Amino acid sequence: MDLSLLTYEEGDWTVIAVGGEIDVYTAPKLRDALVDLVNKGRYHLVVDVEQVDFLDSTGLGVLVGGLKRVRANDGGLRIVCTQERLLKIFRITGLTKVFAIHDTVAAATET
Amino acid sequence: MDLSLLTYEEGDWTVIAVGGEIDVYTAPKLRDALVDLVNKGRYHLVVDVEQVDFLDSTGLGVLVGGLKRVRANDGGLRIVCTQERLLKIFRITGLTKVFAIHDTVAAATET
Amino acid sequence: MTQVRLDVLPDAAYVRVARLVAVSMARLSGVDEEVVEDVRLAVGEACGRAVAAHLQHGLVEPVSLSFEGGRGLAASVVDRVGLPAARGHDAVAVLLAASADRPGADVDLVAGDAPAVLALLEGLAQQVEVRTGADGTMVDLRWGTAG
Amino acid sequence: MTQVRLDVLPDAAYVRVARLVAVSMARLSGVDEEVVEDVRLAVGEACGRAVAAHLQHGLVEPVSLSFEGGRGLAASVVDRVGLPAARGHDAVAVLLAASADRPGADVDLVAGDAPAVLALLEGLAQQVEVRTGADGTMVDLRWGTAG
Ligand SMILES: Nc1ncnc2c1ncn2[C@@H]1O[C@H](COP(=O)(O)OP(=O)(O)O)[C@@H](O)[C@H]1O
Ligand SMILES: Nc1ncnc2c1ncn2[C@@H]1O[C@H](COP(=O)(O)OP(=O)(O)O)[C@@H](O)[C@H]1O
Repeated sequence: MDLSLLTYEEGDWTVIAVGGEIDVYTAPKLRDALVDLVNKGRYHLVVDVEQVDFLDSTGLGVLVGGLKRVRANDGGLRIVCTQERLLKIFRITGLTKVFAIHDTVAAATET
Repeated sequence: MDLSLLTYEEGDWTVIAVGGEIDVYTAPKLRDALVDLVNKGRYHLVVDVEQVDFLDSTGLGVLVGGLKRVRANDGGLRIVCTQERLLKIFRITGLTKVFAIHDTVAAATET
Repeated sequence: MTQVRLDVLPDAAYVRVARLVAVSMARLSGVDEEVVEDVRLAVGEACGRAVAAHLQHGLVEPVSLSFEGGRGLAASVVDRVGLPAARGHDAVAVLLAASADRPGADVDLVAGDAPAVLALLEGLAQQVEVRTGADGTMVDLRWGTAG
Repeated sequence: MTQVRLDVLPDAAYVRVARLVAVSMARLSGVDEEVVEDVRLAVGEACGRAVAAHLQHGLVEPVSLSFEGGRGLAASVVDRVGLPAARGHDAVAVLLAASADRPGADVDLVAGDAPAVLALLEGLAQQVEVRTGADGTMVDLRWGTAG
Protein backbone atom coordinates (compact mmCIF):
# COMPACT_ATOMS: atom_id res chain seq x y z
CA MET A 1 0.00 0.00 0.00
CA ASP A 2 2.88 2.34 0.74
CA LEU A 3 5.99 3.58 -0.97
CA SER A 4 9.53 2.88 0.18
CA LEU A 5 12.50 4.99 -0.85
CA LEU A 6 16.17 4.13 -0.41
CA THR A 7 18.71 6.70 -1.57
CA TYR A 8 22.42 6.03 -2.05
CA GLU A 9 25.40 7.33 -4.01
CA GLU A 10 26.94 5.39 -6.86
CA GLY A 11 29.92 7.31 -8.29
CA ASP A 12 28.61 10.61 -9.63
CA TRP A 13 25.04 9.37 -9.51
CA THR A 14 22.44 9.38 -6.79
CA VAL A 15 20.27 6.29 -6.91
CA ILE A 16 16.72 6.31 -5.56
CA ALA A 17 15.49 2.73 -5.18
CA VAL A 18 11.70 2.82 -5.04
CA GLY A 19 9.47 0.04 -3.72
CA GLY A 20 5.70 -0.43 -3.49
CA GLU A 21 3.01 1.55 -5.29
CA ILE A 22 3.61 4.88 -7.01
CA ASP A 23 0.13 6.27 -7.36
CA VAL A 24 -1.87 9.39 -6.65
CA TYR A 25 -1.51 8.66 -2.95
CA THR A 26 2.23 8.12 -2.73
CA ALA A 27 3.56 10.11 -5.71
CA PRO A 28 3.94 13.30 -3.61
CA LYS A 29 6.43 11.48 -1.39
CA LEU A 30 8.56 10.56 -4.39
CA ARG A 31 8.27 14.08 -5.79
CA ASP A 32 9.41 15.55 -2.47
CA ALA A 33 12.41 13.22 -2.44
CA LEU A 34 13.39 14.24 -5.98
CA VAL A 35 12.94 17.95 -5.26
CA ASP A 36 15.03 17.54 -2.13
CA LEU A 37 17.89 15.95 -4.02
CA VAL A 38 17.84 18.65 -6.69
CA ASN A 39 17.83 21.32 -3.98
CA LYS A 40 20.93 19.65 -2.51
CA GLY A 41 22.65 19.93 -5.87
CA ARG A 42 22.23 16.34 -6.98
CA TYR A 43 21.47 16.61 -10.69
CA HIS A 44 22.43 13.10 -11.80
CA LEU A 45 19.68 10.82 -10.63
CA VAL A 46 18.85 7.17 -11.22
CA VAL A 47 15.35 6.03 -10.24
CA ASP A 48 15.34 2.27 -9.77
CA VAL A 49 11.75 1.00 -10.10
CA GLU A 50 12.54 -2.72 -10.03
CA GLN A 51 10.69 -3.11 -6.72
CA VAL A 52 7.68 -1.07 -7.80
CA ASP A 53 4.41 -3.04 -7.96
CA PHE A 54 2.21 -0.35 -9.41
CA LEU A 55 2.83 2.85 -11.34
CA ASP A 56 0.16 5.21 -12.64
CA SER A 57 0.13 8.48 -14.57
CA THR A 58 0.68 10.57 -11.44
CA GLY A 59 3.86 8.58 -10.83
CA LEU A 60 4.93 9.14 -14.43
CA GLY A 61 4.23 12.83 -13.96
CA VAL A 62 6.57 12.94 -10.96
CA LEU A 63 9.31 11.25 -12.97
CA VAL A 64 8.83 13.70 -15.85
CA GLY A 65 8.87 16.57 -13.35
CA GLY A 66 12.13 15.25 -11.88
CA LEU A 67 13.65 15.01 -15.32
CA LYS A 68 12.72 18.63 -16.07
CA ARG A 69 14.31 19.79 -12.81
CA VAL A 70 17.64 18.03 -13.32
CA ARG A 71 17.76 19.04 -17.00
CA ALA A 72 17.33 22.66 -15.97
CA ASN A 73 20.64 22.09 -14.16
CA ASP A 74 22.28 20.22 -17.05
CA GLY A 75 21.74 16.94 -15.25
CA GLY A 76 19.98 13.70 -16.12
CA LEU A 77 17.41 11.29 -14.73
CA ARG A 78 17.69 7.66 -15.74
CA ILE A 79 15.37 4.79 -14.99
CA VAL A 80 16.26 1.23 -14.04
CA CYS A 81 13.47 -1.10 -15.11
CA THR A 82 13.20 -4.61 -16.54
CA GLN A 83 9.60 -5.30 -15.47
CA GLU A 84 7.57 -5.84 -18.62
CA ARG A 85 4.44 -4.37 -17.01
CA LEU A 86 6.14 -1.08 -16.22
CA LEU A 87 7.98 -0.93 -19.54
CA LYS A 88 4.59 -1.27 -21.21
CA ILE A 89 3.40 1.82 -19.32
CA PHE A 90 6.47 3.83 -20.34
CA ARG A 91 5.93 2.68 -23.93
CA ILE A 92 2.20 3.49 -24.06
CA THR A 93 2.81 7.02 -22.78
CA GLY A 94 5.74 7.66 -25.12
CA LEU A 95 8.16 7.98 -22.21
CA THR A 96 10.60 5.35 -23.52
CA LYS A 97 11.68 8.16 -25.87
CA VAL A 98 11.99 10.63 -23.00
CA PHE A 99 13.86 8.56 -20.44
CA ALA A 100 16.98 6.47 -20.77
CA ILE A 101 15.84 3.13 -19.35
CA HIS A 102 18.49 0.66 -18.20
CA ASP A 103 18.47 -2.97 -17.07
CA THR A 104 20.65 -2.48 -14.00
CA VAL A 105 21.86 0.27 -11.70
CA ALA A 106 25.39 -0.58 -12.85
CA ALA A 107 24.45 0.08 -16.48
CA ALA A 108 22.58 3.27 -15.57
CA THR A 109 25.52 4.73 -13.65
CA GLU A 110 28.23 3.62 -16.08
CA THR A 111 29.06 6.93 -17.70
CA MET B 1 -9.40 -16.54 -3.14
CA ASP B 2 -9.98 -20.25 -3.38
CA LEU B 3 -10.35 -23.17 -1.07
CA SER B 4 -7.95 -26.11 -0.84
CA LEU B 5 -8.91 -29.46 0.66
CA LEU B 6 -6.54 -32.28 1.63
CA THR B 7 -8.11 -35.45 3.02
CA TYR B 8 -6.21 -38.21 4.79
CA GLU B 9 -6.77 -40.98 7.32
CA GLU B 10 -5.40 -40.83 10.85
CA GLY B 11 -6.32 -44.03 12.75
CA ASP B 12 -10.12 -44.21 12.91
CA TRP B 13 -10.44 -40.56 11.89
CA THR B 14 -10.61 -38.88 8.52
CA VAL B 15 -8.85 -35.54 8.54
CA ILE B 16 -9.86 -32.76 6.12
CA ALA B 17 -7.16 -30.08 6.09
CA VAL B 18 -8.72 -26.90 4.71
CA GLY B 19 -6.81 -23.92 3.33
CA GLY B 20 -7.83 -20.51 2.00
CA GLU B 21 -11.19 -18.81 2.39
CA ILE B 22 -14.36 -20.58 3.51
CA ASP B 23 -17.07 -18.18 2.45
CA VAL B 24 -20.30 -18.08 0.51
CA TYR B 25 -18.31 -18.78 -2.63
CA THR B 26 -16.29 -21.77 -1.53
CA ALA B 27 -18.42 -23.27 1.26
CA PRO B 28 -20.34 -25.53 -1.19
CA LYS B 29 -17.06 -27.24 -2.09
CA LEU B 30 -16.38 -28.04 1.58
CA ARG B 31 -19.97 -29.18 2.09
CA ASP B 32 -19.71 -31.52 -0.91
CA ALA B 33 -16.50 -32.98 0.49
CA LEU B 34 -18.13 -33.62 3.88
CA VAL B 35 -21.27 -35.12 2.33
CA ASP B 36 -19.06 -37.32 0.18
CA LEU B 37 -17.15 -38.66 3.17
CA VAL B 38 -20.36 -39.39 5.10
CA ASN B 39 -21.79 -41.18 2.06
CA LYS B 40 -18.64 -43.32 2.03
CA GLY B 41 -19.28 -44.28 5.65
CA ARG B 42 -16.71 -41.99 7.26
CA TYR B 43 -18.46 -40.74 10.40
CA HIS B 44 -15.41 -39.66 12.43
CA LEU B 45 -14.18 -36.45 10.90
CA VAL B 46 -11.57 -33.88 11.89
CA VAL B 47 -11.68 -30.54 10.08
CA ASP B 48 -8.31 -28.82 10.38
CA VAL B 49 -8.78 -25.08 9.79
CA GLU B 50 -5.24 -24.00 10.71
CA GLN B 51 -4.57 -22.87 7.13
CA VAL B 52 -7.90 -21.06 6.74
CA ASP B 53 -7.57 -17.29 6.23
CA PHE B 54 -11.23 -16.38 6.32
CA LEU B 55 -14.34 -18.07 7.68
CA ASP B 56 -17.84 -16.66 7.56
CA SER B 57 -21.29 -17.83 8.67
CA THR B 58 -21.84 -19.90 5.54
CA GLY B 59 -18.66 -21.80 6.40
CA LEU B 60 -19.88 -22.27 9.97
CA GLY B 61 -23.18 -23.53 8.56
CA VAL B 62 -21.35 -26.17 6.54
CA LEU B 63 -19.45 -27.33 9.62
CA VAL B 64 -22.69 -27.50 11.64
CA GLY B 65 -24.31 -29.41 8.77
CA GLY B 66 -21.41 -31.86 8.73
CA LEU B 67 -21.71 -32.36 12.47
CA LYS B 68 -25.43 -33.14 12.15
CA ARG B 69 -24.73 -35.69 9.42
CA VAL B 70 -22.06 -37.60 11.32
CA ARG B 71 -24.06 -37.45 14.57
CA ALA B 72 -27.00 -39.03 12.74
CA ASN B 73 -24.60 -41.94 12.26
CA ASP B 74 -23.27 -41.90 15.84
CA GLY B 75 -20.11 -40.23 14.64
CA GLY B 76 -18.32 -37.00 15.50
CA LEU B 77 -16.81 -33.93 13.86
CA ARG B 78 -13.91 -32.24 15.60
CA ILE B 79 -12.15 -29.01 14.72
CA VAL B 80 -8.43 -28.28 14.84
CA CYS B 81 -7.90 -24.56 15.39
CA THR B 82 -5.47 -22.37 17.32
CA GLN B 83 -5.97 -19.16 15.30
CA GLU B 84 -7.36 -16.55 17.67
CA ARG B 85 -9.36 -14.87 14.87
CA LEU B 86 -11.23 -18.06 14.04
CA LEU B 87 -11.70 -19.06 17.67
CA LYS B 88 -13.31 -15.67 18.19
CA ILE B 89 -15.82 -16.49 15.44
CA PHE B 90 -16.64 -19.87 16.99
CA ARG B 91 -17.04 -18.17 20.36
CA ILE B 92 -19.28 -15.35 19.11
CA THR B 93 -21.63 -17.79 17.41
CA GLY B 94 -21.75 -20.13 20.42
CA LEU B 95 -20.12 -22.93 18.44
CA THR B 96 -17.32 -23.50 20.97
CA LYS B 97 -20.05 -25.31 22.92
CA VAL B 98 -21.12 -27.33 19.89
CA PHE B 99 -17.75 -28.43 18.54
CA ALA B 100 -14.82 -30.07 20.27
CA ILE B 101 -11.96 -27.77 19.24
CA HIS B 102 -8.40 -29.10 19.53
CA ASP B 103 -4.95 -27.57 19.18
CA THR B 104 -3.49 -30.28 16.96
CA VAL B 105 -4.62 -33.08 14.68
CA ALA B 106 -2.84 -35.48 17.06
CA ALA B 107 -4.97 -34.25 19.99
CA ALA B 108 -8.16 -34.36 17.91
CA THR B 109 -7.61 -37.95 16.81
CA GLU B 110 -6.37 -39.27 20.15
CA THR B 111 -9.42 -41.22 21.28
CA MET C 1 -21.86 12.03 4.79
CA THR C 2 -21.48 8.93 2.64
CA GLN C 3 -18.08 8.95 0.97
CA VAL C 4 -18.35 5.72 -0.93
CA ARG C 5 -21.50 3.91 -1.97
CA LEU C 6 -21.62 0.45 -3.47
CA ASP C 7 -24.70 -1.05 -5.12
CA VAL C 8 -24.53 -4.74 -5.96
CA LEU C 9 -27.05 -6.98 -7.68
CA PRO C 10 -28.19 -9.78 -5.37
CA ASP C 11 -25.59 -12.41 -6.22
CA ALA C 12 -23.27 -14.20 -3.81
CA ALA C 13 -20.29 -13.23 -5.97
CA TYR C 14 -20.55 -9.56 -5.07
CA VAL C 15 -20.36 -10.17 -1.34
CA ARG C 16 -16.62 -10.47 -1.92
CA VAL C 17 -16.56 -7.08 -3.65
CA ALA C 18 -18.36 -5.58 -0.66
CA ARG C 19 -15.81 -7.10 1.73
CA LEU C 20 -12.93 -5.63 -0.28
CA VAL C 21 -14.45 -2.15 -0.30
CA ALA C 22 -15.08 -2.39 3.44
CA VAL C 23 -11.47 -3.37 4.09
CA SER C 24 -10.17 -0.61 1.84
CA MET C 25 -12.33 2.02 3.53
CA ALA C 26 -11.30 0.75 6.97
CA ARG C 27 -7.61 1.02 6.07
CA LEU C 28 -8.08 4.51 4.58
CA SER C 29 -9.80 5.48 7.84
CA GLY C 30 -6.85 4.31 9.92
CA VAL C 31 -8.72 1.46 11.58
CA ASP C 32 -6.30 -0.91 13.39
CA GLU C 33 -5.28 -3.89 11.29
CA GLU C 34 -6.74 -6.26 13.92
CA VAL C 35 -10.09 -4.47 13.72
CA VAL C 36 -9.94 -4.41 9.90
CA GLU C 37 -10.53 -8.16 10.03
CA ASP C 38 -13.68 -7.57 12.09
CA VAL C 39 -14.84 -5.03 9.49
CA ARG C 40 -14.18 -7.49 6.66
CA LEU C 41 -16.24 -10.23 8.26
CA ALA C 42 -19.06 -8.07 9.65
CA VAL C 43 -19.71 -6.16 6.42
CA GLY C 44 -19.56 -9.43 4.51
CA GLU C 45 -22.14 -10.95 6.87
CA ALA C 46 -24.45 -7.94 6.60
CA CYS C 47 -24.14 -7.91 2.80
CA GLY C 48 -24.63 -11.68 2.51
CA ARG C 49 -27.74 -11.42 4.67
CA ALA C 50 -29.16 -8.65 2.49
CA VAL C 51 -28.35 -10.50 -0.74
CA ALA C 52 -29.92 -13.69 0.64
CA ALA C 53 -33.06 -11.74 1.58
CA HIS C 54 -33.38 -10.36 -1.96
CA LEU C 55 -32.85 -13.79 -3.50
CA GLN C 56 -35.34 -15.37 -1.14
CA HIS C 57 -38.00 -12.82 -2.11
CA GLY C 58 -37.12 -12.72 -5.78
CA LEU C 59 -36.05 -9.08 -5.68
CA VAL C 60 -33.75 -8.18 -8.56
CA GLU C 61 -32.86 -4.69 -7.29
CA PRO C 62 -29.40 -4.06 -5.91
CA VAL C 63 -28.40 -4.17 -2.28
CA SER C 64 -26.75 -0.90 -1.17
CA LEU C 65 -23.75 -0.30 1.03
CA SER C 66 -22.63 3.14 2.21
CA PHE C 67 -19.32 3.88 3.86
CA GLU C 68 -18.15 6.85 5.81
CA GLY C 69 -14.62 7.05 7.12
CA GLY C 70 -12.73 9.54 9.16
CA ARG C 71 -11.52 8.53 12.59
CA GLY C 72 -13.09 5.10 12.35
CA LEU C 73 -15.62 3.68 9.94
CA ALA C 74 -19.39 3.58 9.56
CA ALA C 75 -20.87 1.03 7.17
CA SER C 76 -24.54 0.84 6.35
CA VAL C 77 -26.11 -2.09 4.49
CA VAL C 78 -29.61 -1.77 3.07
CA ASP C 79 -31.94 -4.34 1.54
CA ARG C 80 -35.42 -3.73 0.12
CA VAL C 81 -37.41 -6.59 1.58
CA GLY C 82 -40.42 -5.09 3.36
CA LEU C 83 -40.86 -6.11 7.01
CA PRO C 84 -42.81 -4.82 10.02
CA ALA C 85 -41.25 -1.55 11.22
CA ALA C 86 -38.99 -1.94 14.27
CA ARG C 87 -35.72 -0.71 15.77
CA GLY C 88 -32.98 -2.11 17.95
CA HIS C 89 -33.69 -5.42 19.67
CA ASP C 90 -37.21 -5.50 18.25
CA ALA C 91 -35.79 -5.18 14.74
CA VAL C 92 -33.42 -8.08 15.43
CA ALA C 93 -36.41 -10.12 16.58
CA VAL C 94 -38.22 -9.23 13.34
CA LEU C 95 -35.25 -10.40 11.27
CA LEU C 96 -35.00 -13.67 13.22
CA ALA C 97 -38.71 -14.31 12.80
CA ALA C 98 -38.55 -13.49 9.07
CA SER C 99 -35.72 -15.95 8.57
CA ALA C 100 -37.35 -18.75 10.55
CA ASP C 101 -39.15 -20.12 7.48
CA ARG C 102 -35.96 -20.06 5.42
CA PRO C 103 -34.60 -23.33 4.16
CA GLY C 104 -32.02 -24.85 6.50
CA ALA C 105 -28.29 -24.24 6.47
CA ASP C 106 -27.76 -27.38 4.43
CA VAL C 107 -29.15 -26.07 1.17
CA ASP C 108 -27.27 -23.61 -1.02
CA LEU C 109 -27.39 -20.33 0.82
CA VAL C 110 -25.76 -16.98 0.51
CA ALA C 111 -25.64 -16.35 4.24
CA GLY C 112 -25.34 -18.45 7.35
CA ASP C 113 -28.35 -18.91 9.60
CA ALA C 114 -29.80 -15.69 10.93
CA PRO C 115 -28.89 -16.19 14.62
CA ALA C 116 -25.26 -16.76 13.66
CA VAL C 117 -25.21 -13.73 11.34
CA LEU C 118 -26.73 -11.45 13.96
CA ALA C 119 -24.39 -12.79 16.65
CA LEU C 120 -21.43 -12.00 14.39
CA LEU C 121 -22.67 -8.48 13.71
CA GLU C 122 -23.11 -7.83 17.44
CA GLY C 123 -19.81 -9.48 18.26
CA LEU C 124 -17.65 -7.84 15.61
CA ALA C 125 -18.94 -4.27 15.27
CA GLN C 126 -18.34 -1.75 18.03
CA GLN C 127 -21.87 -0.48 17.50
CA VAL C 128 -24.75 -2.09 15.62
CA GLU C 129 -28.09 -0.58 14.80
CA VAL C 130 -30.79 -2.46 12.95
CA ARG C 131 -33.92 -0.86 11.55
CA THR C 132 -36.64 -2.79 9.72
CA GLY C 133 -39.52 -1.29 7.77
CA ALA C 134 -41.80 -1.51 4.77
CA ASP C 135 -38.96 -0.20 2.57
CA GLY C 136 -36.48 -2.76 3.78
CA THR C 137 -33.86 -3.30 6.46
CA MET C 138 -30.90 -1.12 7.36
CA VAL C 139 -27.97 -2.53 9.28
CA ASP C 140 -25.61 0.17 10.58
CA LEU C 141 -22.17 -0.94 11.74
CA ARG C 142 -19.66 1.34 13.43
CA TRP C 143 -16.07 1.17 14.54
CA GLY C 144 -14.09 3.95 16.15
CA THR C 145 -15.46 7.45 16.05
CA ALA C 146 -16.64 7.80 12.45
CA GLY C 147 -19.44 10.08 11.38
CA MET D 1 -26.86 -4.51 -17.10
CA THR D 2 -24.77 -2.93 -14.36
CA GLN D 3 -23.98 -5.52 -11.73
CA VAL D 4 -21.93 -3.37 -9.40
CA ARG D 5 -22.00 0.39 -9.11
CA LEU D 6 -19.57 2.44 -7.08
CA ASP D 7 -20.07 6.12 -6.26
CA VAL D 8 -17.11 7.92 -4.68
CA LEU D 9 -16.76 11.47 -3.48
CA PRO D 10 -14.07 13.34 -5.42
CA ASP D 11 -11.04 12.52 -3.27
CA ALA D 12 -7.80 10.91 -4.38
CA ALA D 13 -8.13 8.32 -1.61
CA TYR D 14 -11.08 6.61 -3.27
CA VAL D 15 -9.28 5.99 -6.53
CA ARG D 16 -7.71 3.05 -4.72
CA VAL D 17 -11.14 1.73 -3.77
CA ALA D 18 -12.18 1.97 -7.44
CA ARG D 19 -9.08 0.03 -8.50
CA LEU D 20 -9.83 -2.72 -6.00
CA VAL D 21 -13.42 -3.09 -7.16
CA ALA D 22 -12.27 -3.18 -10.78
CA VAL D 23 -9.77 -5.94 -10.01
CA SER D 24 -12.33 -7.90 -8.05
CA MET D 25 -14.91 -7.65 -10.84
CA ALA D 26 -12.29 -8.62 -13.43
CA ARG D 27 -11.33 -11.72 -11.45
CA LEU D 28 -14.98 -12.67 -10.92
CA SER D 29 -15.45 -12.33 -14.68
CA GLY D 30 -12.59 -14.70 -15.40
CA VAL D 31 -10.35 -12.07 -16.99
CA ASP D 32 -6.76 -13.36 -17.41
CA GLU D 33 -4.48 -12.39 -14.55
CA GLU D 34 -2.19 -10.52 -16.99
CA VAL D 35 -5.14 -8.48 -18.25
CA VAL D 36 -6.38 -7.89 -14.68
CA GLU D 37 -3.36 -5.61 -14.24
CA ASP D 38 -4.47 -3.61 -17.29
CA VAL D 39 -7.95 -3.32 -15.76
CA ARG D 40 -6.48 -2.15 -12.44
CA LEU D 41 -4.46 0.62 -14.05
CA ALA D 42 -6.98 1.72 -16.69
CA VAL D 43 -9.93 2.00 -14.28
CA GLY D 44 -7.67 3.82 -11.82
CA GLU D 45 -6.68 6.29 -14.54
CA ALA D 46 -10.26 6.88 -15.62
CA CYS D 47 -11.39 7.35 -12.03
CA GLY D 48 -8.45 9.62 -11.16
CA ARG D 49 -9.22 11.74 -14.23
CA ALA D 50 -12.89 12.07 -13.23
CA VAL D 51 -12.02 12.90 -9.60
CA ALA D 52 -9.47 15.49 -10.76
CA ALA D 53 -12.10 17.06 -13.03
CA HIS D 54 -14.55 17.37 -10.13
CA LEU D 55 -11.90 18.86 -7.84
CA GLN D 56 -10.77 21.30 -10.51
CA HIS D 57 -14.34 22.54 -10.99
CA GLY D 58 -15.26 22.46 -7.33
CA LEU D 59 -17.92 19.79 -7.82
CA VAL D 60 -18.71 17.96 -4.58
CA GLU D 61 -20.93 15.30 -6.16
CA PRO D 62 -19.63 11.75 -6.44
CA VAL D 63 -17.95 10.22 -9.45
CA SER D 64 -19.73 7.03 -10.59
CA LEU D 65 -18.32 3.73 -11.77
CA SER D 66 -20.44 0.90 -13.18
CA PHE D 67 -19.20 -2.62 -13.76
CA GLU D 68 -20.64 -5.41 -15.79
CA GLY D 69 -18.98 -8.78 -15.88
CA GLY D 70 -19.69 -12.00 -17.68
CA ARG D 71 -17.23 -13.24 -20.26
CA GLY D 72 -14.99 -10.22 -19.85
CA LEU D 73 -15.57 -6.90 -18.16
CA ALA D 74 -17.12 -3.54 -19.03
CA ALA D 75 -16.31 -0.58 -16.78
CA SER D 76 -17.90 2.82 -17.18
CA VAL D 77 -16.62 5.93 -15.38
CA VAL D 78 -18.76 9.04 -15.28
CA ASP D 79 -17.99 12.57 -14.10
CA ARG D 80 -20.38 15.53 -14.04
CA VAL D 81 -18.27 18.33 -15.46
CA GLY D 82 -20.16 19.84 -18.39
CA LEU D 83 -18.28 19.98 -21.71
CA PRO D 84 -19.18 20.42 -25.37
CA ALA D 85 -20.97 17.30 -26.64
CA ALA D 86 -18.75 14.96 -28.64
CA ARG D 87 -18.01 11.25 -29.21
CA GLY D 88 -14.99 9.17 -30.07
CA HIS D 89 -11.88 11.01 -31.22
CA ASP D 90 -13.69 14.34 -31.02
CA ALA D 91 -14.54 13.67 -27.40
CA VAL D 92 -10.88 12.87 -26.68
CA ALA D 93 -9.95 16.20 -28.30
CA VAL D 94 -12.51 17.96 -26.10
CA LEU D 95 -10.98 16.39 -22.98
CA LEU D 96 -7.46 17.34 -24.03
CA ALA D 97 -8.52 20.92 -24.72
CA ALA D 98 -10.38 21.11 -21.39
CA SER D 99 -7.29 19.96 -19.50
CA ALA D 100 -4.90 22.34 -21.31
CA ASP D 101 -5.46 25.11 -18.77
CA ARG D 102 -4.91 22.76 -15.84
CA PRO D 103 -1.99 23.39 -13.55
CA GLY D 104 1.11 21.42 -14.53
CA ALA D 105 2.04 17.94 -13.43
CA ASP D 106 4.25 19.40 -10.72
CA VAL D 107 1.51 20.62 -8.44
CA ASP D 108 -0.51 18.22 -6.35
CA LEU D 109 -2.79 16.47 -8.76
CA VAL D 110 -5.07 13.51 -8.64
CA ALA D 111 -4.32 12.38 -12.18
CA GLY D 112 -1.37 12.51 -14.54
CA ASP D 113 -1.47 14.85 -17.50
CA ALA D 114 -4.37 14.31 -19.86
CA PRO D 115 -2.38 13.02 -22.86
CA ALA D 116 -0.74 10.37 -20.68
CA VAL D 117 -4.06 9.36 -19.12
CA LEU D 118 -5.79 9.04 -22.49
CA ALA D 119 -2.83 7.15 -23.96
CA LEU D 120 -3.04 4.69 -21.05
CA LEU D 121 -6.79 4.19 -21.52
CA GLU D 122 -6.30 3.52 -25.25
CA GLY D 123 -3.29 1.33 -24.62
CA LEU D 124 -4.69 -0.77 -21.79
CA ALA D 125 -8.37 -1.31 -22.60
CA GLN D 126 -9.39 -3.58 -25.45
CA GLN D 127 -12.07 -1.04 -26.36
CA VAL D 128 -12.47 2.56 -25.24
CA GLU D 129 -15.37 4.86 -25.86
CA VAL D 130 -15.44 8.44 -24.65
CA ARG D 131 -18.51 10.64 -24.70
CA THR D 132 -18.57 14.25 -23.50
CA GLY D 133 -21.62 16.39 -22.94
CA ALA D 134 -23.32 19.04 -20.86
CA ASP D 135 -24.01 16.40 -18.16
CA GLY D 136 -20.42 15.28 -17.96
CA THR D 137 -18.06 12.75 -19.48
CA MET D 138 -18.44 9.00 -19.77
CA VAL D 139 -15.43 6.77 -20.32
CA ASP D 140 -16.37 3.21 -21.30
CA LEU D 141 -13.66 0.56 -21.04
CA ARG D 142 -14.06 -3.02 -22.23
CA TRP D 143 -12.10 -6.21 -22.04
CA GLY D 144 -13.17 -9.55 -23.46
CA THR D 145 -16.76 -10.04 -24.48
CA ALA D 146 -18.69 -8.48 -21.60
CA GLY D 147 -22.10 -6.94 -21.94
N1 LIG E 1 2.15 13.58 -15.84
C1 LIG E 1 2.64 12.96 -16.89
N2 LIG E 1 2.43 11.66 -17.02
C2 LIG E 1 2.88 11.01 -18.06
N3 LIG E 1 3.54 11.55 -19.06
C3 LIG E 1 3.76 12.85 -19.00
C4 LIG E 1 3.35 13.61 -17.91
N4 LIG E 1 3.75 14.88 -18.13
C5 LIG E 1 4.38 14.88 -19.31
N5 LIG E 1 4.36 13.65 -19.84
C6 LIG E 1 4.89 13.25 -21.12
O1 LIG E 1 6.28 13.42 -21.11
C7 LIG E 1 6.68 13.85 -22.38
C8 LIG E 1 7.48 15.10 -22.23
O2 LIG E 1 6.64 16.04 -21.57
P1 LIG E 1 7.13 17.48 -21.21
O3 LIG E 1 8.34 17.32 -20.34
O4 LIG E 1 5.95 18.21 -20.64
O5 LIG E 1 7.53 18.06 -22.63
P2 LIG E 1 8.63 19.16 -22.83
O6 LIG E 1 9.94 18.52 -22.41
O7 LIG E 1 8.52 19.45 -24.29
O8 LIG E 1 8.21 20.29 -21.94
C9 LIG E 1 5.43 14.03 -23.22
O9 LIG E 1 5.26 12.89 -24.04
C10 LIG E 1 4.33 14.12 -22.22
O10 LIG E 1 3.11 13.58 -22.70
N1 LIG F 1 -25.26 -21.71 9.49
C1 LIG F 1 -24.86 -21.62 10.75
N2 LIG F 1 -23.85 -20.80 11.04
C2 LIG F 1 -23.45 -20.65 12.27
N3 LIG F 1 -23.99 -21.29 13.32
C3 LIG F 1 -24.99 -22.10 13.08
C4 LIG F 1 -25.47 -22.35 11.80
N4 LIG F 1 -26.48 -23.24 11.88
C5 LIG F 1 -26.60 -23.51 13.16
N5 LIG F 1 -25.72 -22.83 13.90
C6 LIG F 1 -25.58 -22.81 15.35
O1 LIG F 1 -25.17 -24.08 15.76
C7 LIG F 1 -25.78 -24.39 17.00
C8 LIG F 1 -26.47 -25.70 16.86
O2 LIG F 1 -27.38 -25.54 15.81
P1 LIG F 1 -28.31 -26.73 15.38
O3 LIG F 1 -27.43 -27.87 15.03
O4 LIG F 1 -29.24 -26.21 14.34
O5 LIG F 1 -29.09 -27.05 16.72
P2 LIG F 1 -29.69 -28.47 17.04
O6 LIG F 1 -28.50 -29.37 17.19
O7 LIG F 1 -30.42 -28.22 18.32
O8 LIG F 1 -30.55 -28.81 15.85
C9 LIG F 1 -26.71 -23.24 17.33
O9 LIG F 1 -26.04 -22.39 18.24
C10 LIG F 1 -26.90 -22.54 16.02
O10 LIG F 1 -27.09 -21.13 16.17
